[in-house]
Amino acid sequence: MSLLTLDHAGLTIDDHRILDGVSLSVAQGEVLGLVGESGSGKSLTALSILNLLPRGARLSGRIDFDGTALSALSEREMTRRRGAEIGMIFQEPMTALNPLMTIGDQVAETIRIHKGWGRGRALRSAGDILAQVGLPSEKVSPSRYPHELSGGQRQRVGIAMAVALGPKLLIADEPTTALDVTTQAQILALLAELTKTLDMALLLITHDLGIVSSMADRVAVLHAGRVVETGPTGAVLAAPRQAYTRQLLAATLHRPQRIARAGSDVLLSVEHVVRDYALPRRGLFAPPQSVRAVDDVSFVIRRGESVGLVGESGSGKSSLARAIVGLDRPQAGRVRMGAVEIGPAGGGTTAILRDMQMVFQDPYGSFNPRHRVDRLVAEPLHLLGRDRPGADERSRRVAAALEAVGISPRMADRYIHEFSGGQRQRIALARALIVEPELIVLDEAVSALDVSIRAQILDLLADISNTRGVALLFIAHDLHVVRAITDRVLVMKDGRIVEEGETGDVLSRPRHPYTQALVAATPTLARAAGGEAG
Amino acid sequence: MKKGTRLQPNLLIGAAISLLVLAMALLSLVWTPFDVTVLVVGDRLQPPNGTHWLGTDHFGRDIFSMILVGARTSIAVAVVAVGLGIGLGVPLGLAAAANAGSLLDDLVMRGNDIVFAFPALIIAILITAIFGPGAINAIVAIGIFNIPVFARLTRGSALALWPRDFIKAARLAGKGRVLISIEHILPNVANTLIVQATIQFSLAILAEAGLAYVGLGAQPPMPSWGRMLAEAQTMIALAPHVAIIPGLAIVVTVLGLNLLGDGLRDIFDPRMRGRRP
Amino acid sequence: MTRFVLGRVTMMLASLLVASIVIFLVLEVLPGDPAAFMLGLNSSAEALQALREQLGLNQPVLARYGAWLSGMVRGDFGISYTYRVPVAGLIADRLWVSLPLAIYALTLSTLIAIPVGLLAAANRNGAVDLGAMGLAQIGIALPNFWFAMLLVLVFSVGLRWFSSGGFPGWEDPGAAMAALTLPAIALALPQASILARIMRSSLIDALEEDYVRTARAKGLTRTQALIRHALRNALIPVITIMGLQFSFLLAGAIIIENVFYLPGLGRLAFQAISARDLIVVRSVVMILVFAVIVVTFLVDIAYALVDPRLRQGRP
Amino acid sequence: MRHGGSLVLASLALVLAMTAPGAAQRTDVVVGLVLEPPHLDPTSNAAAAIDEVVYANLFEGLTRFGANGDILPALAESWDISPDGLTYRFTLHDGVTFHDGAALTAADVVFSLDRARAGDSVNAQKFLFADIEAVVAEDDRTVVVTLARPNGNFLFNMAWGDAVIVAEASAGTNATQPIGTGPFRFETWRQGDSVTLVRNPSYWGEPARLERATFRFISDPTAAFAAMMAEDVDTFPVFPAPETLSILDADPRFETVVGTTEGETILAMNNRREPLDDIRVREAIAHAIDRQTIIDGAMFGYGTPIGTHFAPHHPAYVDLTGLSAHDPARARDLLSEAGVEGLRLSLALPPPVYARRGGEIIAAQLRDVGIETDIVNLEWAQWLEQVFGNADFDLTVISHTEPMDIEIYGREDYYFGYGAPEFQALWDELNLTLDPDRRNALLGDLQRNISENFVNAYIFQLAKAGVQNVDLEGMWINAPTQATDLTQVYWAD
Repeated sequence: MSLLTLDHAGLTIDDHRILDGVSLSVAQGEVLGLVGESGSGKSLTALSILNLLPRGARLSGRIDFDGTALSALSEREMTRRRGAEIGMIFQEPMTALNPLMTIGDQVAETIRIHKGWGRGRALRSAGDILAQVGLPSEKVSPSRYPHELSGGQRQRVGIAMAVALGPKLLIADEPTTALDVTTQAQILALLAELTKTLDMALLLITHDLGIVSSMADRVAVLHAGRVVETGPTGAVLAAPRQAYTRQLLAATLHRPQRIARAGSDVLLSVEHVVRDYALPRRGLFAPPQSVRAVDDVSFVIRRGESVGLVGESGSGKSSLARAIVGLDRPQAGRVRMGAVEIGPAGGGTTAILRDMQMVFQDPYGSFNPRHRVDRLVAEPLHLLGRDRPGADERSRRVAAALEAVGISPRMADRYIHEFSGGQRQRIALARALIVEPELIVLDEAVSALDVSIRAQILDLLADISNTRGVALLFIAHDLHVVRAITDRVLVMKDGRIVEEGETGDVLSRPRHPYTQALVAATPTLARAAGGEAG
Repeated sequence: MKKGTRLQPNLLIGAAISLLVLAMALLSLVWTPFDVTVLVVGDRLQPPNGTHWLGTDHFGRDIFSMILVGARTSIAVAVVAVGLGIGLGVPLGLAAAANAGSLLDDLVMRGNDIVFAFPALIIAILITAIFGPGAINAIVAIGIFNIPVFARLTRGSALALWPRDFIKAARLAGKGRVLISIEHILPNVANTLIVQATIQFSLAILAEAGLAYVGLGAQPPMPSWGRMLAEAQTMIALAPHVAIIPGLAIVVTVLGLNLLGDGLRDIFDPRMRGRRP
Repeated sequence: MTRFVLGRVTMMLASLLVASIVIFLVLEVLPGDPAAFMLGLNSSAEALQALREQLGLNQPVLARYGAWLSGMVRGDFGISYTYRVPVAGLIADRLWVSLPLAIYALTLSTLIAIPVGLLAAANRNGAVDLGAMGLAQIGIALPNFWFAMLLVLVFSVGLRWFSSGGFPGWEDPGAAMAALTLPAIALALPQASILARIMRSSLIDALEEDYVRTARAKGLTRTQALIRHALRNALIPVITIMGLQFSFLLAGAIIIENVFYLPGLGRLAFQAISARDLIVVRSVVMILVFAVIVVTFLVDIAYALVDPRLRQGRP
Repeated sequence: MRHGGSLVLASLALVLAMTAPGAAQRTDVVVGLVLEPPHLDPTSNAAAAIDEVVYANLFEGLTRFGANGDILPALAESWDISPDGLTYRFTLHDGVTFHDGAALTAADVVFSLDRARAGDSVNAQKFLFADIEAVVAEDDRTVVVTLARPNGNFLFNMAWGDAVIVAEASAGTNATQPIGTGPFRFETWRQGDSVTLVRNPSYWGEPARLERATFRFISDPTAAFAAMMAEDVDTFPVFPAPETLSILDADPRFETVVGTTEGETILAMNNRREPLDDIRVREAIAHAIDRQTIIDGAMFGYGTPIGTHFAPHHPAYVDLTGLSAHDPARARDLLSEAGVEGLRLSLALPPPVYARRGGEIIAAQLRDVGIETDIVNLEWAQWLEQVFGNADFDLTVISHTEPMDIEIYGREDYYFGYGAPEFQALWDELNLTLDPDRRNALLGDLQRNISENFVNAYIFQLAKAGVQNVDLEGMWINAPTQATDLTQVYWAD
């Protein structure tokens, strides 16, 4: 007897079809993984169950929960079920909590709304629940505000609110996507534990097959508003029946064909770089305060080499990248590339940039929306100063760069919003290639992409590396990606490099405890799927 | 989310009114039913009729003609005053944002605070007391208080843009702060500035009316809506149309500009635009 | 906390000093001689000279600036040229009209704007919303002296509910409040329109925030989520605007004070400018600048009260 | 509308006849004034607003103006003038006390006059005292004033508000705590709003009939109209919006009162400047002007055309409007005769409505004869400095409201810069003349002199157009000086 059943649930918003006959079911105590890429409709499926849809949404089909048809309930009856019988956790712990309310009050609110308890009694109960999700009051007082908590702690508060009344069903929409891997592992463990102790069903929505493989009893694959395949997790991952599922699986496990050809001569050397950031002053006369983001880091990159730099958020990897490309000047130490050197004193940046370009994480934010693609791609030519090519040469080089990344030069007169995320990341690469650099720094360049797109971009990077001998500094938090594309890896924590070595060695036999934790926390599809991708 | 933009009634009505007022001002350059500098005291305070569509004022001038010419004055005062605010405020804001946290930034922001702290109308009165009343000085008085509005807005919007990746990309292309401010920041704050400009424009028209009320706006014989209204206010019991018509002209124009501003904001606001494809 | 306050106070003093220099210089170049104004058409040169000496107008610029500044620090604003009474007392009297009027108008504006904004946001794009926002558009577009005039014609001349103007003094608080009612309404309407629009749009922004969705997922109704979660978050921009409006109401009521012949600060400044009573003009402007700076400071504190994120970082 | 006294009596009789016995009579009045006095000491500031509150009510001089401009005894009960016109012996009223209880003695008169003419005096009208050589107290009630030269206007001069008698003890504080001898004493001043006077119970003369009088200051013309309509104000002796008088007049609650003033409204010309130093250009401007249109357009009909700088209600007035009749063709001829083409002049306008509106009409009329003007609206302070003080102007519109001020044409350094020798000779002769007929003839010659020389363009005599509650009686109809004499005012209920 299933707790939740969706029977041909359809959803349109302003006459756009979002869900097209979604049918799935969750049994009591079961964990169902709902997997899909962005735009597949997985989040709206969750919101459809709770009937928290945006304006202009029309729901069709049938949604039954615990023997009642939810779609037939009035709004008043629905509010009685939300929070009490169905709890939900959202993706973004930074924004999902009210910044002006203490975490205790926010958890207590669930109780007060449904049970009508007084504030004191509800707060005491909320304290217990917070302790249960790993936030005991002696560690994190319920009278604190969300901004005083870390992302993982906030997500625990979100979980506490959702499970405060022991719901029969918990919906978790990408609950760990915004978190670091180690935190992600903890939150997933907590969810698994709560599902058991509270005897809840869990509808776990995620894009990550690794998480599904470690958490879910059964899996449903959503594509373009339809459930294309459903079944026991092990079976589906081991032997997918549908083409889309197979494609998804392949993309997740994809490793591009890259010929490792690290030369012996040093291209870039980073020597004892220190980078401090000033904190906002507390008062006019207060002494300036600062935080050390990069702490005495040294390493080299050789010609044609692909180096990975991994670390969690706040480890200083982005600060290091900024110091390398000269966006920020280091307080101490120096960055050398050929004859050019960047140190605490001025000079060098423009010169070094002719040989080194960068690609950013967010394909949406890294282009000026007001410029056309040809102008965007040509922008680094500014570096050449007086040697800047004329209009003809310029468009020739733009066309060549676009072709190199698989974008038709005929699209050069379009604006960036006309391109998809994957295309934009290709254009970003074209922009980096136009000055024919020796090194490209990729700052989480594939993290925001869906797996299938990510696979294509990785192929492209491998191809560029193969054909042009460009060195890559690949900054990422995702160990899969690093494993797939890099020769060597640097592990960074608290501003320092804690481990360095051949990628394969480091990831399979980590020596530093932090690297070990990182590797252990990373959910791997390989394990669930029987190690075939190894 | 729905893609594209539906034309809002706000925008249509606002644009229609604004264009109408502009057309009236332009028309007055080539044609008015009567010469507004000729006084026919004998014909004064006539109610609207076949000859004088909107009646005549206390000097027997044709109100319709004066509304046409007055539109010109009001628009000119507002355009130049807001232009002054944009011309000085935007570069200051861009410079402050480009050098966030620097002494320049501090100076610009504190300067803004001080200008904001001064009572606007009293300063306007002082300015006209020093330089004499007149359209130019009304413009200066209104314009000065537009500078911090645009400086602040530009700085705020620009500060939000500076950490964006495309600015980093431009820096990696070797571009300096000035070039980035012009090529990348300015085009991306332009929408916000346009919206604010329409609102400041309507405020400037109201401010001109307020200055005219204390006798400091455009000087005779050049008609302005504010002065028409100020001079007609004692006539409201005697010949209500003389006071009501310029009042309505101001209300409708300001309303139109505000609707236009709202409509533009709806179009430009990224939240209203089609989401990521 | 002391450090924070000290820093703010230094900043305020610096602003005031700059403002005092600006206003002093502006008034230095203001054409028109106070003595000539006082003595009029038939005055003799001899009498003018005597009066200038009496008023201290013959001293060098720096000496006069110094005297004014040091006087202000001691709370002595000098003696008005025309009124011949201490400026401090003059301003204090006028503040007893301007300050209550500003507070009255702001209270009215808030009492109108918050519920209207709330209703409009709750019924976004509904009839209530369209109606209220349409009225707000008109409220913003009305020239306030015109609106004030219409109020007088209807409520004083026509219905005779209120006197047409003047101020009877606070001996009879009821009569005083009655006298301030029409001016407060005239001042409040455009402000209420602006505030209602801000309230509505910031509420709509807040309603689209994730935490409102979280609250709804907890089982709060739409209205509960609006009141308990969106409202308080939406208040931050509203407080900013209210701070700006209060400063404006205090200084910007000249026109309304004229229409209702109220003895307020703005009209004092206006009359003092035309009488070249420079010492009064200077001091009024300084008081107003001071008020704005203080209000800005209070708004900052109000932010911190509303938003715990801002309490942080202040030792 | 009424123009004389007989109607007053008629309506008074009517009102009295209808009065129900026993109805409580109102004993207070609220007077609306456009301008608030800067302070209340009439001896140290030119502001007419001071006299409008204190003249005859709070402060009194040796003589005073009557309702029609005649000179009446005030604190001086009587006087003798020596045959050579150089010695005036004033006998003061008995039992006069100041509001602080101090008795008025001859010493106070000596103090007041000496203070006004002293070197460090800040009296705005020092010329009033210029001819005084000595002031001596013979005894407590007798003052002898010796003049340096005969002055036919001396008693007239002593009636001015600037010549009131003050006590030495209170002279310094009269600005805020006025202590005079009048039938009212000062009660409160709510700055920016109103001044309240109450009856002086120990007044030496006939006591005032009102117990309390409040002067309310309302500068905004619309507010003034609203205040009348809402009956917040009982009378507005000089109503700031002539255009609304017709509405108030039609209202049975109110009546309009139109009288004369001493204000000659002129288009003053800078006689020193080219091309205005050419009499033909000045004459052309005079002919370009249509007085009645200005009176109608600016003042809604209130005002009397004048052809010279003299009040029409004065017995010595000569109607010279014909000399400068409206004749645009003649004006154009004169201009071409003078060889002036494409003339462009600045026209400075002070704040009053006669100047601002009148100036706009004048500008249009000048444009008709080919003279372009740039209107420059000025505040009073600026006008006083720029136009009056530095004579930096071409044309200006201004009303000279002081009584008998034709004398200004004798001053060469006066802002319009006339001071012709033949005018000065006539003026000196006038001062030596005491015979009234001869004086009037000389005054006529003075008027003709300035008119024939087209010194300025003379437009109209300002009317005193006021409005009051129909039941209010005893207000001045005319304004021989700018005052609100409440001594005879009462309510006919």
